[in-house]
Order: sequence, then structure tokens, then C-alpha cells
Amino acid sequence: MTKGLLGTRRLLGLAAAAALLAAPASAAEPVKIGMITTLSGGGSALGIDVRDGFQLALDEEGGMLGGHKVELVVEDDGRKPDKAKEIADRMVARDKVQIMTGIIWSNLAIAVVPKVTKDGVFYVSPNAGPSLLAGKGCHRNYFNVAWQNDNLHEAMGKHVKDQGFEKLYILAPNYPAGKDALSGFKRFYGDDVIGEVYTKLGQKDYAAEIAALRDAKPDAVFFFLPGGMGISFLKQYSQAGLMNDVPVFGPAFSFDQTILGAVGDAALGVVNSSQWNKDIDNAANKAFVESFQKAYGRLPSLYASQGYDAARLIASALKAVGGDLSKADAFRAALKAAEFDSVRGSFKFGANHHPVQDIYVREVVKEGDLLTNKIIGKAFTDHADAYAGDCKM
Amino acid sequence: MLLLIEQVLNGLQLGVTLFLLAAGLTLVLGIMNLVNLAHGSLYMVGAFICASVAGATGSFLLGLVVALPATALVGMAVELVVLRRLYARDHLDQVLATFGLILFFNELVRILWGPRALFLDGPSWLSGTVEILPGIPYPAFRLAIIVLGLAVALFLAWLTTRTRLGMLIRAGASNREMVSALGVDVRWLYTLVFGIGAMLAALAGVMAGPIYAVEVGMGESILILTFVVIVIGGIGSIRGAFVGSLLVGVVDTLGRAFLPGLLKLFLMPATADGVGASLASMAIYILMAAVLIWRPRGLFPAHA
Amino acid sequence: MAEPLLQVEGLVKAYGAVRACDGVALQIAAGQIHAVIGPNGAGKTTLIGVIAGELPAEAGIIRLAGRAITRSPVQARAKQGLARTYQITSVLPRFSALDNVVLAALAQQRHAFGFWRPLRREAALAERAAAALARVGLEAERDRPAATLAHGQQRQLEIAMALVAEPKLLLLDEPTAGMGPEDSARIVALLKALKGGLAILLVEHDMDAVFALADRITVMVNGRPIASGPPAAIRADAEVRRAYLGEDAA
Amino acid sequence: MRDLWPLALVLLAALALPFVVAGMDLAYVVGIATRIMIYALAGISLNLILGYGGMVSFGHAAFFGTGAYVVGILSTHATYGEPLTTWPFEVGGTEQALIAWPLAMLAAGLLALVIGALSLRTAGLYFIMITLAFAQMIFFFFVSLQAYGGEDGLSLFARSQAGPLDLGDDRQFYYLVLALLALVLFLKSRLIEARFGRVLQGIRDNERRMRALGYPTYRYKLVAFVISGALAGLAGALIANQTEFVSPAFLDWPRSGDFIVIVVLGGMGRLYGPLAGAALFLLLEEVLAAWTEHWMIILGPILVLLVLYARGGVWDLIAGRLSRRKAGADG
Repeated sequence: MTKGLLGTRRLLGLAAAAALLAAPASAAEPVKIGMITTLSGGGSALGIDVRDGFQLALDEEGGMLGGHKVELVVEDDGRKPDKAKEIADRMVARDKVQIMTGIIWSNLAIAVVPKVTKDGVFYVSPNAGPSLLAGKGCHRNYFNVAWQNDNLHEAMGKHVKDQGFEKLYILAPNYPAGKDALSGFKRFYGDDVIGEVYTKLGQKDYAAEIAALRDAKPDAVFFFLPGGMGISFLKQYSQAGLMNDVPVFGPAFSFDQTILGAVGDAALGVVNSSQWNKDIDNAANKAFVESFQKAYGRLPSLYASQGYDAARLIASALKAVGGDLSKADAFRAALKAAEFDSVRGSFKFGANHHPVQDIYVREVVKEGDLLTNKIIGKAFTDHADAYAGDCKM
Repeated sequence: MLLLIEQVLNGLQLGVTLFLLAAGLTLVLGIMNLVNLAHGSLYMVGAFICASVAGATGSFLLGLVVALPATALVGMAVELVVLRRLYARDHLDQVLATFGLILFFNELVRILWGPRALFLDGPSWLSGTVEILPGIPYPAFRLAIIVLGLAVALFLAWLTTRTRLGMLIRAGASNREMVSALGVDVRWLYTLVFGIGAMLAALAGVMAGPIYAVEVGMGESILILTFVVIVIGGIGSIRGAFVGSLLVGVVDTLGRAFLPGLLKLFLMPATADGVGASLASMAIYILMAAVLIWRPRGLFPAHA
Repeated sequence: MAEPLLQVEGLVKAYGAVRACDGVALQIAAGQIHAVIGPNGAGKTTLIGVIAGELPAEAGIIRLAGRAITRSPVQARAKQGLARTYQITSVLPRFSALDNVVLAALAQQRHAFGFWRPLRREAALAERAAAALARVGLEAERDRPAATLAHGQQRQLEIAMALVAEPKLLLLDEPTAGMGPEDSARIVALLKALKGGLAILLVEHDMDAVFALADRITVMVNGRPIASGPPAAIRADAEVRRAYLGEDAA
Repeated sequence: MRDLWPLALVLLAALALPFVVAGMDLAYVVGIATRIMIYALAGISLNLILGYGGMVSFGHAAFFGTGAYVVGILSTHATYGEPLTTWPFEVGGTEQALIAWPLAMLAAGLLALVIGALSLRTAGLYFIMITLAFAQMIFFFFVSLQAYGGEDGLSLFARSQAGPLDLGDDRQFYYLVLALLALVLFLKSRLIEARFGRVLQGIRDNERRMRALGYPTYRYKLVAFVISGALAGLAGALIANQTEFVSPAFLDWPRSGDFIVIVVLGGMGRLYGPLAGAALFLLLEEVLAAWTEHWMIILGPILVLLVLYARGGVWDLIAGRLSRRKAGADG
């Protein structure tokens, strides 16, 4: 499935193809989609789910999207920005991909997206949604099918405010996404929190923070600690005996299907925000959850749903232009229209090509032995991000 | 004041966790003169084995009982196949080969257990909190770690100073020929010591499992902390590892807990949060630099 | 007697409870060969290490040409005219014999921070090095890597490295150790030829060599000097005979 | 002179490469070749202290990343027209390679001076662990450097400007990197044969001896460390231009490991070793990654085997094979 640099056969094939290049690409030729994602090293669970979700949509159509043959090239970025950049260059130059997707991390997206969109490639982000690309650095060929990074934090801010909590203690890692998270939260909660703490990126031990937190006597805690950091924090928070006294709130990242198994019962009952859950009631979602489980033998995660939606969005636009990407403007308009059945139900793009969507409030519950989430409410309806105003397209 | 006491306790607990890892590493460093980057991998393997067994049987203790010898076996196998050939080599070779082992183990664990983090919780009788001082409930599991760490420190002190094995170990460090002359096969002695080191790493991994995330790559970040501990304490010295661990644990914890607050006395709150968090994350490295200026071979150099 | 070139007083160096040097006093005049003898573990090699500056002294004073060097680092003592050889040969194994000596000669320059001109084109250094090699009889081996030289030749090379610096005082730690009679004889002849040009502190087990070369001899036992004097006097000294030579004689 | 023809051949091939691939869809090869050369440059810098000085630095990524950040930060300020500092006088950013790149070397060299001055007080195992720890400290510094993107990193608006050259053009950038690489190799070939280089190698072989000869070895090692850091900074400045992006990922510790692998793979203390090492390592990574996503489970044991059986790097491995075959033919 993946293509190497030194596949001799491939090089020869390319040399032959080069001779034919003068002829315009006909609609019968497969559309090439490049996926750069993280398949090895830390955080690979996310990349694997995005890939599997995307592949599922492809398989459902028998290797086609929107009725057109698609050739998917997947490469592993190993979470290194320079490697992602190099893969992108290669995909554009050698594989002549016209559409790209797959990047998980904001820093890799910032490294890759501006360059490839400038080169005329369409980029559909299945995860990373840094503020730069939603605001100042937006581009007409860039679409984010998942979220702007702040969305879920904003939803939590609104929910916590609505619930009437008054003494909030909030914490996040000391890096841009962490700062964005807390400012996103405060955008809807208000600036008045009794504690705002930044922890070390990759930190494992939160005893010091938890002790200080207990001392500050908050009535609720909001945290954004993605990956292993969140697992550690929740376990330690629960061990400190605080779970029953001071409720915690967080975005879906620490309560997702990829992670819940590792947190265990410590997460039970925690309220979190997400734009998707497996119990959203629509036909597309039901079918997706069922076939994902059948294909991979596990529950789909948020990231899998995003990968799947990315593929379905692309499919809808390919269908609109009959698979002919030389009609770039028509293709762009079709992407913008987003006429596909999202697993999230209602879905549309804002002016900056970021989702305008509902954000739900979920609770971690147990179904049999399995921890998962249940929707208990809605924080936002048709929520748009805060950076759209900065976007001059 | 109470908060300060609690934070110092937190620091000690972090230090003890580090000590479990540092003790095994410094033993191998000091005796075999081998720098083993893959020590963190053994920590990870221990945690994963324990998590699987505990997940299947529901018993943390059973997981612990299986994980320790299993990891020791893994460690001894690695010693037999690879590391044994590296004792006579220079440190660069050791760094490179064990760097390769890290890549190998991370990927192997990912193939065997998948990319997702695993669940591991302590035994239920340690799940609550203990009120150590009025108004300070402290997690029982963390207290258990402190107790266990101190017990391991005492055990190692006894092992290296009072037993025949300890004597052989110390003799082996300074004089391979003499130990050989005593009729002891140094090669097996080294394998055994490596097994003990691996078992200590597994113990650290198992005890860290219920507190931290059990995930691929969990060994590396803590390995670097462990290096800082050993540099501060002095290579090959169990005592140095103990003191170094506690120092690093306390400095790191107090830095995180109080630096931002302290800086708020001089700086704008927003700036203080950022600068404080940055400084706190660098505090232990600054500590290391300070110790180096004062004592280039650590606080308790084992060999002259 | 004029001021001695090397003056050592009350030197103490201990390893834990063991005092390897315990109140050693020595004086070496310019141009003299001063031998230190004694049984194994008497502290002779430690004494050389302390004088050379590789081991710190715990007490006592070392003066070289009147200047106290007790606290100077190794390289500073080397620049003031101290050179040494090691009990276990210590050369630069990957460098040719000539380059070993060239580096020794270069060390005498103010600094070696040259980044452009190839060292092997520095003719003046090469000439001095070649001359030193010739003095020890190694001119034929100049281009061989030091690691491939025979043991005795490596010893000669070490002496050449010491000589090229034109030191005032040469510290020789068992220059004939591990050598056959032929090689030993060559070294003794070499040292004899050097005699008068520079002072030498010689630690040696080969008594024939010691009595053939030394102007003065100090006998050390358990870190303490028990006798010091010209060879004839040492030979006659009853205490020395009992403590050391006697065993040999019997 | 006979030894020079393979080098001349490689140089010729390197000069011709962009023209050879120009007609085909292989233009991306130029990008890969550029990246290989930049990593080779980083390897050359590390080789100076590792191969010629015997100092096992496990923190070289810190200098590489610092160089990259200097270019990134200066370029950002120039793009947005914000001064770097207004006190004591106003200093603006710049996109000029002639200013930014030397500054990158200067900053990396100064950092190397501080880290080296502390680390070189020790040796052996301590040195390895301390350089690793200091590099990690610098990593965390850039992660929390909010103003310049922290963990997210910084996107450069464009590559640096270098007089009449248009570095945005991959081919011109390629030639510039090639020229710099050749220049550095030439200077280093002088350095290692000159007084300083020979003394450095003497210290590597027998530091105690060198001290007894009268060399203040600490000073020589420190100067080598600083030169090496500055060169790594230059490589960093180039990688920032190549990817038009900088982030703390350039300083993370596995990258220091990669640099060591590049040096050892090519053969330590060989002038051209890092060239072969970088090409081999990056291509190996590509090939394995193309084959399986679990490529690290193969790369890891390859490193172990390399250490156990091919100590002198691939160079020796090939040379050994050839000479053995020759010997076999003779016998």
C-alpha cells in the first residue's frame, strides 16, 4: 500500500508515465490521494484510526470514492515535521497527488499545509486544526473536516458555566495547544478562574499539581492533557480521592475510545465534550459504527469518525465533478458545499472552511465491561470557531 | 505550611520511583561499566506484562509476581545475546547498540500489544487515601511506593555490603581476574546482576503503572530523568542514586508547585505562569549543572 | 652545593588508610641521575605521579628550579621542564613514531591552535623530532605506527618524546621493565649517553642498571625513604641490606 | 591522487543530478539529496568531536535545532516587521542568509561553549549522559517558547535570501548546500591535518599522555566542541530553509541518536564517512518505512549488528569484503 523511494519497478513505471504526461488526465484515471499520518512511535493510535476510518469508506465503495477509482498512498510521518514535509514534497512531485489528508498533529500541519495548498493541492484535514490555518493562514484549498482546535474547549467552557460552577481550576501543558485550550475555555466560561496552571509537556507525575489544586478548594476542574498525560492525570486524580468531591471536565481527547481502556474506572461518570459519539442518531453513523466494528473488531474512535468523514466529504466532491480534478473551482465549491451524510448529522463549512457544527456533552459510562461515552446534552448548536474573522480568502 | 509538607512528600515519592529505576541502572553502569539506554525499555516491558496479567486475572499482585521474573528473563536474554559482547567495547558502541534496542523493544511491544495505552490499576486495598496529617489525605498507593522504595534501598545496601554475592559484585567491578580465580564464572555473575537490574526496572514499571500511563515509549522520558539522577549521585553508587533520586524528585516537585507562585511576586501573572512553568521544567537540569560545577563526578563517586 | 633542580620535602600521598608516600624528601641537582629503589609497593610510582602532577599531594612541597609547583596542573609542570615516561608504555598508538615525537615537540610551542597549515609540513618541528628519534636509535622506524613497534622500541620512543621537549628533569618509571637483556642494555647505554645533559629521576628494579647509572640513590620502603646517598654508601648501608638488598644477596 | 577519483566521481554525479532528473518526474530527488547533504553536514560536525576527538556527545541535536531556530526567529521578525528588541537599540529580523546563517552558527557555537565548558569537566559515561540531559533542557526551553510557536514550531514565510540566488528554487538551494558541504569538507580536511587537528586526535588516542606532554587538553576539546556546535548550527540553518519550518522536534533526543548513527555508519574519524552514513541512514529509513510501518523493529537490530560486526562502518565493511575476496583470489 505504501510506496518506497527506491522501488525500481515504480521508478521505471514513472519514467514511462512521464512520456505520456503530455496527455491530459482523463476521468478514467484513478484520483490520487496522499495520506501522511502517524503510524509509528508515540500517538500512532490516532493516525491508525484516521487511516482505518478513511480506508473503510474506500472499501465500502470497492476502492472508489464518489464512484471514481481512487489510489490511496499512505506514508508514515513518525511525528517528525521535516519528514512529513519531505513526504509531502515527494507526493506532490512524484505521485502527483491532487488531494492530501491524514495529518494528526498541529505542528506537522503547519509545516506541510501552507506549502502544498500553495502548490494547488487540496488538503482535507481529518484532525489537526491549528488557529493559524483557521485565521491568518487560511487557504481556499484547505478544508478541515474535524474541528478548529479550540472547539471542544469552548464547548466545555460553556457547559461548565451553564452548570453554575463558580470556582474553576484549569490546567493544560505548557505549549501552544495548551494555551489555546485554556483561552478557548475561558472564551465561553469567562476569565474568572481561581487557578490556571501550565504543566510540562509529557509530564507523568501530577502529585504536585493535584496537591495545590486541593489546597485551592475549587468546585470544578477543567483539564486538557492529551495522550498519556491525561491517562496519568486522571488515575492520580482519582487516587487522590478527589473524583467525588470535585468533578473534572475535559475535551473528548482524554475520554476517547483509544484511551478510555487505559484510564479505567477512574474516568467513569466524567463529563466531556465532543462533536461526535457513537450514539448520535442517524443512519450514516449507525452504519459507520457497525461496519467499523465488523472490519476492525473494535469500537471506532473519534479519530476514526473523522477519517471516515474526510473520505466521505472527498467522495461527495469527486462525484460532483465527475472525478475530474482539473475543474479545480468546481471541486472546491463541491467540497465547500459539503453535501454528504456526515456521521455527525448536520454539518457545514464556515467561510474559513472549518466546520460549523453541533458540539455535544457526553458522559463516560460502562456498557457491559466496556467503558464508552453516552451523549447527555448539547453545548452548542451550529458552532463556528473564533478565528474565522481573521481569514481573508 | 501543610501544603509544603505534602509537596515535599510528593517529591519524595517521585524520587523513590526514580530510585527504583536508577538503582538498577547504576548497578549495571558501575559494575559492568555498561551504559544501557534500553533500561527504560525493561521498565516498559515490566509494566506491560503486569498490565496484561492483571487485565486477564484481575489481580495486580499476580501481575507483579509474573512481571518481575519475566522481565528479569527478558533482561538476561538481552544480556546473553547482545550486551555481553559489549562489555569490552567503548561507551559509544554501547550507546549505539542499546539505542537500537530501544527502537526494537518499542516496536515489538507495539506489535504485541497494539498502539493503545493499557490499563493498570493497583490492588483495591491500596486504592483509598490515608490521612497522614489532619487535612491531608494521601493516596495509599503512593505511600506504598515510598515504603517499597525504602525497602529496596535497604535490601540493596544489605546485598552489596553483607552478602557473598555483593562481595563478588564489588570485586567483579574492580578485579575480574580475582573473581575468576575464586572459581566464579564472571560471565554468569554479570548475567545475574543484569537480571537483578532488569527486575528492579520492572518493579519501577509495575509500581508506576497504576499512577502513570502504560504506553509505548513510557521508558524514554523517565530514562533521561534517571540519567540526571545518576550524574548527580555518581555512577555506580547505590547511595548516590538514592540521594540523587530524592533530590531530583523534591526539586522537580517543589519547582512545579511553587515557582510560578514565587514569580508572581515579581512579574505579571500571565508572564509568571509561562516563565515559571518553563523554569520548573528546567529546574532539575540546572540542579545537575550546579552539582557538576561543584563535583564533576557526582556527589558519591564510586570509583576514584 | 648550588640550589637543587628538584626539591621535594615532606611529601604525603595516601589512598584511604594506606600512605603510599609518607614524608618523602628528595633533592636532585642539575645533570644528576637520581635513582629511587625499593620493594614493590614502596610508593615509587606514586612518587613519580605526584611529582609529575597527575596525583595531588596531600602535604609537602615540590620545587622545580626554585619555584613551587606543588599545586600546578600536569601540563603546566610539563611546560616548566618536566617530562616523564610511564611504567606501562604510553604512546599514541595510531600515530607514526615521528608524529608521536612531533606532537611532543609541538607541546613546547606557545599553543597549537593552527587550523590551516598541515602539521607534517612544519619542517622545524619535524627536524627536531627526527633528531630526537635518532638520539634514541629509532630513525629507521620513523614512519611506522607506534602500535606496531616492539615493546623495547616503544620505550625508546617514549624517551624520545621526553627528550625532544628538552626537559630539565626527566622522570623515568622503570624504563627497562619487561625487557630482555639486550633491550635493557640498549636503554642503559642510551641513558648513559644522556647523562650530564639533564637531570633524571629513575625508578628501576634492575640493580645493575641502577648502580651503573645513578649518581645518588634513595631507598624507599612502605612510602618512607630509609636511606639516601651515593651508590657506594647505599651498597654499604646495613639497614638497606637488611630491608631490601639483603634479600637479593641471600 | 588515486584515492581522489571516487570523490571526484561523487562530486560530478552530485553536480549533474539536478540536470539528470530535470526531464523526469524525479525532481523530488533533488529535495531528498539536499536533505541527505544537510544531515551529512550535521554528521561531519559531530564527527569532529566524536571521530577525531573521542567525545561521545549525545546532545548534538541541541545545536542543530538552535541553528534552525535562529533562522526561523529572524525570518519571522522580518516577515512581520516586528523588531527583535528595542533596547538598547532597535534590532530587526532578517531574511538575509549572509546575516542569519552566521548568526545561527554563532548562537549554536555559544551554546556549545556553555554546555561544553560544563560537560567537558567530566568524561566517559558522565559526558554522554550530561550532554543528553542538557540537550533535553534546551528542548524543553523551545517547547515552552510561546512567542515562537512552542511545540507547534514556526513556519517560515520563505527561504533565506542570498544575493542573486533564488533559494526558493530547489535546484539553486541544492547547489548552495552542495557548495557549503564541499567548503566545510575542504576546511575540515585542512583542520584535521593541521596542528589543532593532530593534537585533537592525539587527545582522542591518549589524553593522559597528551597532558603529560604539556597540552592543556580541556581547552583543545572545548574549542573542538564549539566548532562542532557551530557547524551543527549551520546544518540547522539549512534544514530550516529546506523544510521552511522549525520546531522543537529538531532537538528531540532521538535525533541526537540519529546523528551518532550517521557518523558510526559511515565510519568514525573518516572525513567522508558522514556522507555515506547520512545517505545510507536516510535511504534505509525510507526503504524500511516503505516496506512496513513496523520498520523500527528492523532498524533497531540493524544498529545492533552494525555495532557487533561492522565496527568501522560500511566503508570498512565494503573494503574488508573486497580485500578478503582479493586475498582469496591470490591464494
